[in-house]
Amino acid sequence: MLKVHYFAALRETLGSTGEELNLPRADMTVAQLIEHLLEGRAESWAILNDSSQVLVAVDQTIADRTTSLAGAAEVAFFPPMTGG
Amino acid sequence: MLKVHYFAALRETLGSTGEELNLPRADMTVAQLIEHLLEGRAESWAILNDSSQVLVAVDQTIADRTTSLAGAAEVAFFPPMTGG
Amino acid sequence: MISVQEADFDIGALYESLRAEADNAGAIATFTGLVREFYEASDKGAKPSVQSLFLEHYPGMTEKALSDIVAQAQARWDVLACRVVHRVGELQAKEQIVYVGVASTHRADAFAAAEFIMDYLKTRAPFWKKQAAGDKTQWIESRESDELARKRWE
Amino acid sequence: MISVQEADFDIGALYESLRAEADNAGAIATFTGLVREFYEASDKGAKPSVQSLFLEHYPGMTEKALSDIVAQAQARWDVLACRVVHRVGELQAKEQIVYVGVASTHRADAFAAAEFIMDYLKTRAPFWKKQAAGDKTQWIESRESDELARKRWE
Repeated sequence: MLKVHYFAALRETLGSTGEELNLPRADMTVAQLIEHLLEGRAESWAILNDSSQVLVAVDQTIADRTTSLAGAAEVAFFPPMTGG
Repeated sequence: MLKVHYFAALRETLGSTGEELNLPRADMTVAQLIEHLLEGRAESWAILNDSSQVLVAVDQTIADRTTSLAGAAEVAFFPPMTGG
Repeated sequence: MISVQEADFDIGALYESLRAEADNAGAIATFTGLVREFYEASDKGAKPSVQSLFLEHYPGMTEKALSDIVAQAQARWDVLACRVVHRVGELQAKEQIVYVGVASTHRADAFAAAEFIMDYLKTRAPFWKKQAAGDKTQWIESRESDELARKRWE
Repeated sequence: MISVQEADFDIGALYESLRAEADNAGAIATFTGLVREFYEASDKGAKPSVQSLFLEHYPGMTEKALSDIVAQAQARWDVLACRVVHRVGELQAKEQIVYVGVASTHRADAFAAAEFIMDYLKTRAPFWKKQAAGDKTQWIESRESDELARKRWE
Protein backbone atom coordinates (compact mmCIF):
# COMPACT_ATOMS: atom_id res chain seq x y z
CA MET A 1 0.00 0.00 0.00
CA LEU A 2 1.48 3.32 -1.14
CA LYS A 3 0.38 6.62 0.42
CA VAL A 4 0.23 9.53 -2.01
CA HIS A 5 -0.02 13.14 -0.80
CA TYR A 6 -0.87 16.34 -2.66
CA PHE A 7 -0.02 19.70 -1.09
CA ALA A 8 -0.81 23.41 -1.41
CA ALA A 9 -1.94 24.78 -4.79
CA LEU A 10 -1.66 21.31 -6.34
CA ARG A 11 -3.99 19.91 -3.66
CA GLU A 12 -6.55 22.55 -4.63
CA THR A 13 -6.08 22.01 -8.39
CA LEU A 14 -6.62 18.27 -8.04
CA GLY A 15 -9.27 18.58 -5.32
CA SER A 16 -7.54 15.86 -3.29
CA THR A 17 -5.29 15.74 -0.25
CA GLY A 18 -4.09 12.28 -1.22
CA GLU A 19 -4.96 8.63 -1.63
CA GLU A 20 -3.77 5.14 -0.84
CA LEU A 21 -3.20 2.67 -3.62
CA ASN A 22 -1.72 -0.69 -4.49
CA LEU A 23 0.85 -0.42 -7.24
CA PRO A 24 0.37 -2.83 -10.17
CA ARG A 25 4.14 -3.49 -9.94
CA ALA A 26 6.45 -2.97 -6.94
CA ASP A 27 9.38 -1.55 -8.94
CA MET A 28 7.61 1.26 -10.74
CA THR A 29 9.27 4.65 -11.19
CA VAL A 30 7.64 7.96 -10.25
CA ALA A 31 6.92 8.53 -13.98
CA GLN A 32 5.10 5.20 -14.16
CA LEU A 33 3.15 6.02 -11.00
CA ILE A 34 2.03 9.28 -12.62
CA GLU A 35 0.95 7.40 -15.76
CA HIS A 36 -1.03 5.03 -13.53
CA LEU A 37 -2.65 7.91 -11.60
CA LEU A 38 -3.66 9.72 -14.83
CA GLU A 39 -5.68 6.77 -16.20
CA GLY A 40 -9.30 7.76 -16.56
CA ARG A 41 -8.89 11.01 -14.62
CA ALA A 42 -9.61 14.61 -15.58
CA GLU A 43 -7.18 16.54 -17.77
CA SER A 44 -6.10 18.64 -14.74
CA TRP A 45 -4.13 15.65 -13.43
CA ALA A 46 -1.70 15.90 -16.37
CA ILE A 47 0.06 18.68 -14.44
CA LEU A 48 1.81 15.90 -12.47
CA ASN A 49 4.01 15.39 -15.54
CA ASP A 50 5.27 18.98 -15.44
CA SER A 51 8.43 18.83 -13.36
CA SER A 52 8.80 22.62 -13.31
CA GLN A 53 5.40 23.04 -11.64
CA VAL A 54 5.18 19.83 -9.61
CA LEU A 55 7.99 18.46 -7.44
CA VAL A 56 7.99 14.97 -5.98
CA ALA A 57 9.28 13.45 -2.75
CA VAL A 58 9.65 9.72 -2.14
CA ASP A 59 9.62 8.76 1.54
CA GLN A 60 10.01 12.44 2.45
CA THR A 61 13.14 12.98 0.35
CA ILE A 62 13.16 15.08 -2.82
CA ALA A 63 13.17 12.74 -5.84
CA ASP A 64 12.54 12.97 -9.57
CA ARG A 65 10.46 11.19 -12.23
CA THR A 66 13.08 8.45 -12.66
CA THR A 67 13.23 7.52 -8.96
CA SER A 68 12.16 3.93 -8.25
CA LEU A 69 9.32 3.32 -5.82
CA ALA A 70 10.63 -0.12 -4.80
CA GLY A 71 10.16 -0.33 -1.02
CA ALA A 72 8.66 3.17 -0.79
CA ALA A 73 5.80 3.81 1.65
CA GLU A 74 4.99 7.40 0.74
CA VAL A 75 5.07 9.67 -2.30
CA ALA A 76 4.19 13.36 -2.27
CA PHE A 77 3.54 15.80 -5.10
CA PHE A 78 3.66 19.55 -4.51
CA PRO A 79 4.50 22.93 -6.09
CA PRO A 80 7.94 24.54 -5.65
CA MET A 81 8.41 25.49 -2.01
CA THR A 82 7.77 29.03 -0.80
CA GLY A 83 8.65 28.94 2.88
CA GLY A 84 10.99 31.13 4.87
CA MET B 1 48.26 74.30 16.48
CA LEU B 2 48.03 70.66 15.38
CA LYS B 3 46.92 67.94 17.78
CA VAL B 4 48.70 64.62 17.32
CA HIS B 5 47.38 61.41 18.92
CA TYR B 6 49.00 58.02 19.39
CA PHE B 7 46.83 54.98 20.16
CA ALA B 8 47.04 51.41 21.47
CA ALA B 9 50.33 49.47 21.04
CA LEU B 10 51.90 52.48 19.29
CA ARG B 11 51.05 54.70 22.28
CA GLU B 12 52.90 52.20 24.51
CA THR B 13 55.88 51.91 22.14
CA LEU B 14 56.31 55.66 21.97
CA GLY B 15 55.39 56.25 25.59
CA SER B 16 53.12 59.13 24.58
CA THR B 17 49.37 59.62 24.17
CA GLY B 18 49.99 62.64 21.95
CA GLU B 19 51.22 66.17 21.70
CA GLU B 20 50.36 69.60 20.34
CA LEU B 21 52.67 71.36 17.97
CA ASN B 22 53.04 74.21 15.57
CA LEU B 23 53.97 73.06 12.08
CA PRO B 24 56.96 74.81 10.55
CA ARG B 25 54.88 75.06 7.31
CA ALA B 26 51.08 74.94 6.99
CA ASP B 27 51.05 72.81 3.83
CA MET B 28 53.15 69.87 5.04
CA THR B 29 52.24 66.30 4.13
CA VAL B 30 51.91 63.49 6.66
CA ALA B 31 55.35 62.22 5.55
CA GLN B 32 56.85 65.64 6.27
CA LEU B 33 55.13 65.74 9.67
CA ILE B 34 56.71 62.37 10.49
CA GLU B 35 60.13 63.64 9.44
CA HIS B 36 59.58 66.65 11.71
CA LEU B 37 58.49 64.44 14.65
CA LEU B 38 61.50 62.15 14.28
CA GLU B 39 64.05 64.95 14.65
CA GLY B 40 66.16 64.35 17.72
CA ARG B 41 63.93 61.56 19.03
CA ALA B 42 64.68 57.95 19.95
CA GLU B 43 65.00 55.33 17.21
CA SER B 44 61.66 53.81 18.26
CA TRP B 45 59.88 56.76 16.62
CA ALA B 46 61.02 55.60 13.17
CA ILE B 47 58.14 53.11 13.24
CA LEU B 48 55.90 56.02 12.16
CA ASN B 49 57.37 55.59 8.69
CA ASP B 50 56.20 51.98 8.43
CA SER B 51 52.79 52.19 6.77
CA SER B 52 52.11 48.48 7.29
CA GLN B 53 52.43 48.85 11.07
CA VAL B 54 51.23 52.40 11.59
CA LEU B 55 48.09 53.86 10.02
CA VAL B 56 47.28 57.55 9.99
CA ALA B 57 44.07 59.56 10.17
CA VAL B 58 43.82 63.27 9.39
CA ASP B 59 40.86 64.99 11.02
CA GLN B 60 39.45 61.58 11.93
CA THR B 61 39.49 60.23 8.38
CA ILE B 62 41.89 57.51 7.21
CA ALA B 63 44.70 59.12 5.22
CA ASP B 64 48.14 58.19 3.93
CA ARG B 65 51.69 59.59 4.00
CA THR B 66 51.01 61.82 0.98
CA THR B 67 47.93 63.51 2.51
CA SER B 68 48.32 67.27 2.99
CA LEU B 69 47.85 68.73 6.46
CA ALA B 70 46.72 72.14 5.14
CA GLY B 71 43.81 73.18 7.36
CA ALA B 72 44.00 70.02 9.48
CA ALA B 73 43.37 70.28 13.23
CA GLU B 74 44.13 66.70 14.23
CA VAL B 75 46.38 63.84 13.15
CA ALA B 76 46.36 60.37 14.69
CA PHE B 77 48.80 57.47 14.35
CA PHE B 78 47.77 53.94 15.35
CA PRO B 79 48.25 50.24 14.58
CA PRO B 80 45.88 48.36 12.23
CA MET B 81 42.43 48.17 13.85
CA THR B 82 41.35 45.08 15.76
CA GLY B 83 37.79 45.86 16.83
CA GLY B 84 34.63 43.89 16.30
CA MET C 1 17.59 22.73 17.58
CA ILE C 2 14.87 22.54 14.91
CA SER C 3 11.26 23.44 15.56
CA VAL C 4 8.20 23.63 13.30
CA GLN C 5 5.46 25.28 15.32
CA GLU C 6 2.34 27.44 15.26
CA ALA C 7 3.45 29.56 18.23
CA ASP C 8 5.47 32.75 17.90
CA PHE C 9 9.10 32.70 19.07
CA ASP C 10 11.30 34.88 21.29
CA ILE C 11 14.46 36.21 19.60
CA GLY C 12 16.16 37.06 22.91
CA ALA C 13 15.58 33.57 24.34
CA LEU C 14 16.77 31.84 21.15
CA TYR C 15 19.91 33.96 21.11
CA GLU C 16 20.65 33.24 24.79
CA SER C 17 20.22 29.50 24.23
CA LEU C 18 22.74 29.63 21.35
CA ARG C 19 25.14 31.60 23.52
CA ALA C 20 24.77 29.14 26.40
CA GLU C 21 25.32 26.08 24.20
CA ALA C 22 28.22 27.33 22.08
CA ASP C 23 31.45 26.91 23.97
CA ASN C 24 33.92 29.61 23.04
CA ALA C 25 31.77 31.14 20.28
CA GLY C 26 33.13 34.42 18.95
CA ALA C 27 30.27 35.06 16.53
CA ILE C 28 26.51 34.61 16.39
CA ALA C 29 24.68 35.40 13.15
CA THR C 30 20.89 35.35 13.07
CA PHE C 31 18.15 35.81 10.52
CA THR C 32 14.47 36.50 11.09
CA GLY C 33 11.84 36.46 8.33
CA LEU C 34 8.70 38.57 8.79
CA VAL C 35 5.33 38.77 7.01
CA ARG C 36 5.50 41.80 4.74
CA GLU C 37 2.36 43.90 4.48
CA PHE C 38 2.85 44.47 0.77
CA TYR C 39 3.78 41.17 -0.74
CA GLU C 40 4.59 39.88 -4.20
CA ALA C 41 1.99 41.96 -6.03
CA SER C 42 3.44 45.17 -4.59
CA ASP C 43 6.66 44.44 -6.44
CA LYS C 44 4.77 44.87 -9.71
CA GLY C 45 3.01 48.12 -8.91
CA ALA C 46 -0.37 47.18 -7.42
CA LYS C 47 -0.35 47.26 -3.63
CA PRO C 48 -2.97 45.03 -2.09
CA SER C 49 -2.42 45.05 1.62
CA VAL C 50 -1.68 41.59 2.97
CA GLN C 51 -3.81 40.86 6.02
CA SER C 52 -2.50 37.40 6.63
CA LEU C 53 -0.54 34.42 5.33
CA PHE C 54 -1.36 30.78 5.68
CA LEU C 55 1.70 28.54 5.95
CA GLU C 56 1.01 24.96 4.83
CA HIS C 57 3.68 22.30 5.32
CA TYR C 58 4.34 18.57 4.89
CA PRO C 59 4.51 17.24 8.46
CA GLY C 60 7.42 14.88 8.97
CA MET C 61 9.25 15.90 5.82
CA THR C 62 9.69 19.49 7.04
CA GLU C 63 11.69 18.39 10.09
CA LYS C 64 13.66 15.90 7.98
CA ALA C 65 14.45 18.49 5.30
CA LEU C 66 15.53 21.07 7.88
CA SER C 67 17.74 18.52 9.68
CA ASP C 68 19.41 17.62 6.38
CA ILE C 69 20.05 21.30 5.61
CA VAL C 70 21.57 21.92 9.04
CA ALA C 71 23.75 18.80 8.68
CA GLN C 72 25.05 20.11 5.35
CA ALA C 73 25.88 23.46 6.96
CA GLN C 74 27.68 21.68 9.83
CA ALA C 75 29.74 19.70 7.32
CA ARG C 76 30.82 22.84 5.46
CA TRP C 77 31.41 25.33 8.25
CA ASP C 78 32.43 25.56 11.89
CA VAL C 79 28.96 25.48 13.52
CA LEU C 80 29.11 25.38 17.33
CA ALA C 81 25.35 25.66 17.83
CA CYS C 82 22.35 26.21 15.57
CA ARG C 83 18.64 26.99 15.90
CA VAL C 84 15.99 26.83 13.18
CA VAL C 85 12.38 27.74 13.96
CA HIS C 86 9.67 27.86 11.28
CA ARG C 87 6.07 28.72 11.98
CA VAL C 88 3.05 27.14 10.25
CA GLY C 89 -0.65 27.98 10.18
CA GLU C 90 -2.15 31.46 9.96
CA LEU C 91 0.14 34.48 10.46
CA GLN C 92 -0.81 38.15 10.47
CA ALA C 93 1.08 40.97 8.71
CA LYS C 94 4.33 41.89 10.52
CA GLU C 95 4.46 38.60 12.42
CA GLN C 96 7.64 36.53 12.57
CA ILE C 97 7.79 33.49 10.24
CA VAL C 98 11.25 31.99 10.48
CA TYR C 99 14.40 32.20 12.60
CA VAL C 100 17.87 30.86 11.88
CA GLY C 101 20.70 31.38 14.38
CA VAL C 102 24.26 30.09 14.07
CA ALA C 103 27.07 30.33 16.63
CA SER C 104 30.61 29.86 15.33
CA THR C 105 34.21 30.63 16.25
CA HIS C 106 34.55 33.31 13.58
CA ARG C 107 32.09 35.57 11.81
CA ALA C 108 32.57 34.40 8.22
CA ASP C 109 31.39 30.88 9.14
CA ALA C 110 28.44 32.19 11.16
CA PHE C 111 27.23 34.39 8.28
CA ALA C 112 27.78 31.76 5.59
CA ALA C 113 26.05 28.96 7.50
CA ALA C 114 23.05 31.13 8.39
CA GLU C 115 22.59 32.34 4.83
CA PHE C 116 23.11 28.83 3.42
CA ILE C 117 20.44 27.44 5.75
CA MET C 118 17.99 30.18 4.71
CA ASP C 119 18.66 29.71 0.98
CA TYR C 120 18.10 25.95 1.22
CA LEU C 121 15.13 26.30 3.56
CA LYS C 122 13.41 28.58 1.01
CA THR C 123 13.73 26.11 -1.84
CA ARG C 124 14.15 22.65 -0.27
CA ALA C 125 11.93 22.56 2.82
CA PRO C 126 8.26 21.76 2.13
CA PHE C 127 6.47 24.95 3.17
CA TRP C 128 3.97 26.85 1.02
CA LYS C 129 2.54 30.32 1.58
CA LYS C 130 -0.96 31.45 0.68
CA GLN C 131 -1.66 35.14 1.15
CA ALA C 132 -4.98 36.77 1.97
CA ALA C 133 -5.52 40.38 0.83
CA GLY C 134 -9.02 41.78 1.11
CA ASP C 135 -11.39 38.95 0.16
CA LYS C 136 -8.85 37.28 -2.13
CA THR C 137 -6.51 34.45 -1.31
CA GLN C 138 -3.62 33.48 -3.54
CA TRP C 139 -0.75 30.98 -3.40
CA ILE C 140 2.57 32.76 -3.50
CA GLU C 141 4.67 31.73 -6.46
CA SER C 142 8.22 30.57 -6.03
CA ARG C 143 10.88 33.09 -7.09
CA GLU C 144 13.59 32.19 -9.53
CA SER C 145 15.91 34.41 -7.47
CA ASP C 146 15.50 32.02 -4.53
CA GLU C 147 16.56 29.05 -6.66
CA LEU C 148 19.54 31.05 -7.96
CA ALA C 149 20.48 31.99 -4.38
CA ARG C 150 20.53 28.30 -3.47
CA LYS C 151 22.48 27.24 -6.55
CA ARG C 152 25.43 29.51 -5.79
CA TRP C 153 26.28 27.21 -2.83
CA GLU C 154 26.64 24.12 -5.06
CA MET D 1 21.46 53.97 15.26
CA ILE D 2 25.16 53.90 16.19
CA SER D 3 26.41 53.61 19.76
CA VAL D 4 29.90 53.30 21.24
CA GLN D 5 29.44 52.47 24.90
CA GLU D 6 30.87 50.74 27.96
CA ALA D 7 27.53 49.18 28.95
CA ASP D 8 26.36 45.77 27.76
CA PHE D 9 23.47 45.64 25.27
CA ASP D 10 20.19 43.73 25.00
CA ILE D 11 19.77 41.71 21.79
CA GLY D 12 16.01 41.39 22.19
CA ALA D 13 15.52 45.14 22.64
CA LEU D 14 17.79 46.00 19.69
CA TYR D 15 15.90 43.54 17.47
CA GLU D 16 12.51 44.95 18.50
CA SER D 17 13.66 48.51 17.80
CA LEU D 18 14.73 47.45 14.28
CA ARG D 19 11.40 45.72 13.76
CA ALA D 20 9.47 48.78 14.98
CA GLU D 21 11.41 51.20 12.77
CA ALA D 22 11.53 49.19 9.55
CA ASP D 23 8.27 49.59 7.67
CA ASN D 24 7.43 46.47 5.72
CA ALA D 25 10.69 44.67 6.47
CA GLY D 26 10.71 41.03 5.39
CA ALA D 27 14.16 40.25 6.74
CA ILE D 28 16.32 41.12 9.73
CA ALA D 29 19.91 39.88 9.82
CA THR D 30 21.99 40.38 12.96
CA PHE D 31 25.52 39.69 14.09
CA THR D 32 26.90 39.60 17.62
CA GLY D 33 30.60 39.35 18.45
CA LEU D 34 31.62 37.78 21.78
CA VAL D 35 34.87 37.60 23.77
CA ARG D 36 36.34 34.15 23.14
CA GLU D 37 37.94 32.44 26.12
CA PHE D 38 40.73 31.01 23.98
CA TYR D 39 41.91 33.77 21.76
CA GLU D 40 44.56 34.17 19.09
CA ALA D 41 47.19 32.05 20.78
CA SER D 42 44.79 29.11 20.96
CA ASP D 43 44.77 29.04 17.19
CA LYS D 44 48.45 28.14 17.27
CA GLY D 45 48.30 25.36 19.84
CA ALA D 46 48.95 26.98 23.20
CA LYS D 47 45.75 27.73 25.09
CA PRO D 48 46.13 30.55 27.58
CA SER D 49 42.71 31.29 28.97
CA VAL D 50 41.61 34.83 28.26
CA GLN D 51 40.27 36.47 31.41
CA SER D 52 39.48 39.80 29.86
CA LEU D 53 39.91 42.16 26.96
CA PHE D 54 40.48 45.87 27.03
CA LEU D 55 38.92 47.74 24.12
CA GLU D 56 40.64 51.04 23.37
CA HIS D 57 39.16 53.40 20.81
CA TYR D 58 39.61 56.84 19.23
CA PRO D 59 36.68 58.86 20.57
CA GLY D 60 35.01 60.90 17.86
CA MET D 61 36.58 59.03 14.97
CA THR D 62 34.89 55.77 15.97
CA GLU D 63 31.40 57.24 15.57
CA LYS D 64 32.44 58.98 12.33
CA ALA D 65 33.96 55.79 10.90
CA LEU D 66 30.91 53.71 11.82
CA SER D 67 28.55 56.32 10.31
CA ASP D 68 30.55 56.28 7.08
CA ILE D 69 30.42 52.47 6.95
CA VAL D 70 26.64 52.42 7.51
CA ALA D 71 26.17 55.11 4.83
CA GLN D 72 28.12 52.96 2.36
CA ALA D 73 25.93 49.97 3.17
CA GLN D 74 22.79 52.07 2.71
CA ALA D 75 24.04 53.21 -0.69
CA ARG D 76 24.66 49.63 -1.86
CA TRP D 77 21.69 47.74 -0.43
CA ASP D 78 18.07 48.19 0.59
CA VAL D 79 18.54 49.05 4.27
CA LEU D 80 15.26 49.96 6.02
CA ALA D 81 16.81 50.24 9.49
CA CYS D 82 20.21 49.59 11.01
CA ARG D 83 21.80 49.36 14.46
CA VAL D 84 25.51 49.25 15.31
CA VAL D 85 26.64 48.96 18.93
CA HIS D 86 30.31 48.59 19.89
CA ARG D 87 31.52 48.34 23.46
CA VAL D 88 34.75 49.85 24.82
CA GLY D 89 36.66 49.46 28.07
CA GLU D 90 37.21 46.23 29.96
CA LEU D 91 35.23 43.14 28.93
CA GLN D 92 35.27 39.68 30.53
CA ALA D 93 35.41 36.36 28.67
CA LYS D 94 32.08 35.45 27.01
CA GLU D 95 30.81 39.04 27.15
CA GLN D 96 29.25 40.71 24.11
CA ILE D 97 31.50 43.12 22.18
CA VAL D 98 29.65 44.22 19.06
CA TYR D 99 26.18 44.11 17.51
CA VAL D 100 25.12 44.83 13.95
CA GLY D 101 21.46 44.52 12.92
CA VAL D 102 20.01 45.28 9.49
CA ALA D 103 16.34 45.25 8.45
CA SER D 104 15.62 44.98 4.74
CA THR D 105 12.86 44.01 2.35
CA HIS D 106 14.59 40.79 1.30
CA ARG D 107 17.10 38.52 2.98
CA ALA D 108 20.02 38.82 0.54
CA ASP D 109 20.29 42.56 1.22
CA ALA D 110 19.99 42.10 4.99
CA PHE D 111 22.78 39.48 5.06
CA ALA D 112 25.08 41.38 2.69
CA ALA D 113 24.71 44.73 4.48
CA ALA D 114 25.28 43.18 7.92
CA GLU D 115 28.38 41.27 6.79
CA PHE D 116 29.72 44.31 4.90
CA ILE D 117 29.34 46.49 8.00
CA MET D 118 31.17 43.91 10.15
CA ASP D 119 34.00 43.47 7.62
CA TYR D 120 34.56 47.23 7.40
CA LEU D 121 34.12 47.76 11.15
CA LYS D 122 36.89 45.21 11.82
CA THR D 123 39.42 46.95 9.60
CA ARG D 124 38.30 50.58 9.29
CA ALA D 125 36.87 51.61 12.67
CA PRO D 126 39.50 52.69 15.25
CA PHE D 127 39.18 50.04 17.95
CA TRP D 128 42.07 48.05 19.39
CA LYS D 129 41.93 44.97 21.63
CA LYS D 130 44.40 44.09 24.36
CA GLN D 131 43.93 40.69 25.96
CA ALA D 132 44.79 39.67 29.52
CA ALA D 133 45.60 36.00 30.15
CA GLY D 134 47.04 35.11 33.54
CA ASP D 135 49.43 37.93 34.44
CA LYS D 136 50.22 38.78 30.83
CA THR D 137 48.64 41.40 28.66
CA GLN D 138 49.10 41.53 24.91
CA TRP D 139 47.80 43.64 22.05
CA ILE D 140 45.90 41.49 19.60
CA GLU D 141 47.41 41.61 16.13
CA SER D 142 45.30 42.38 13.11
CA ARG D 143 44.51 39.42 10.89
CA GLU D 144 45.23 39.45 7.20
CA SER D 145 42.01 37.44 6.75
CA ASP D 146 40.05 40.45 8.03
CA GLU D 147 41.63 42.73 5.46
CA LEU D 148 40.91 40.16 2.74
CA ALA D 149 37.29 39.91 3.92
CA ARG D 150 36.94 43.67 3.54
CA LYS D 151 38.64 43.80 0.14
CA ARG D 152 36.18 41.40 -1.48
CA TRP D 153 33.50 44.15 -1.22
CA GLU D 154 35.55 46.63 -3.29
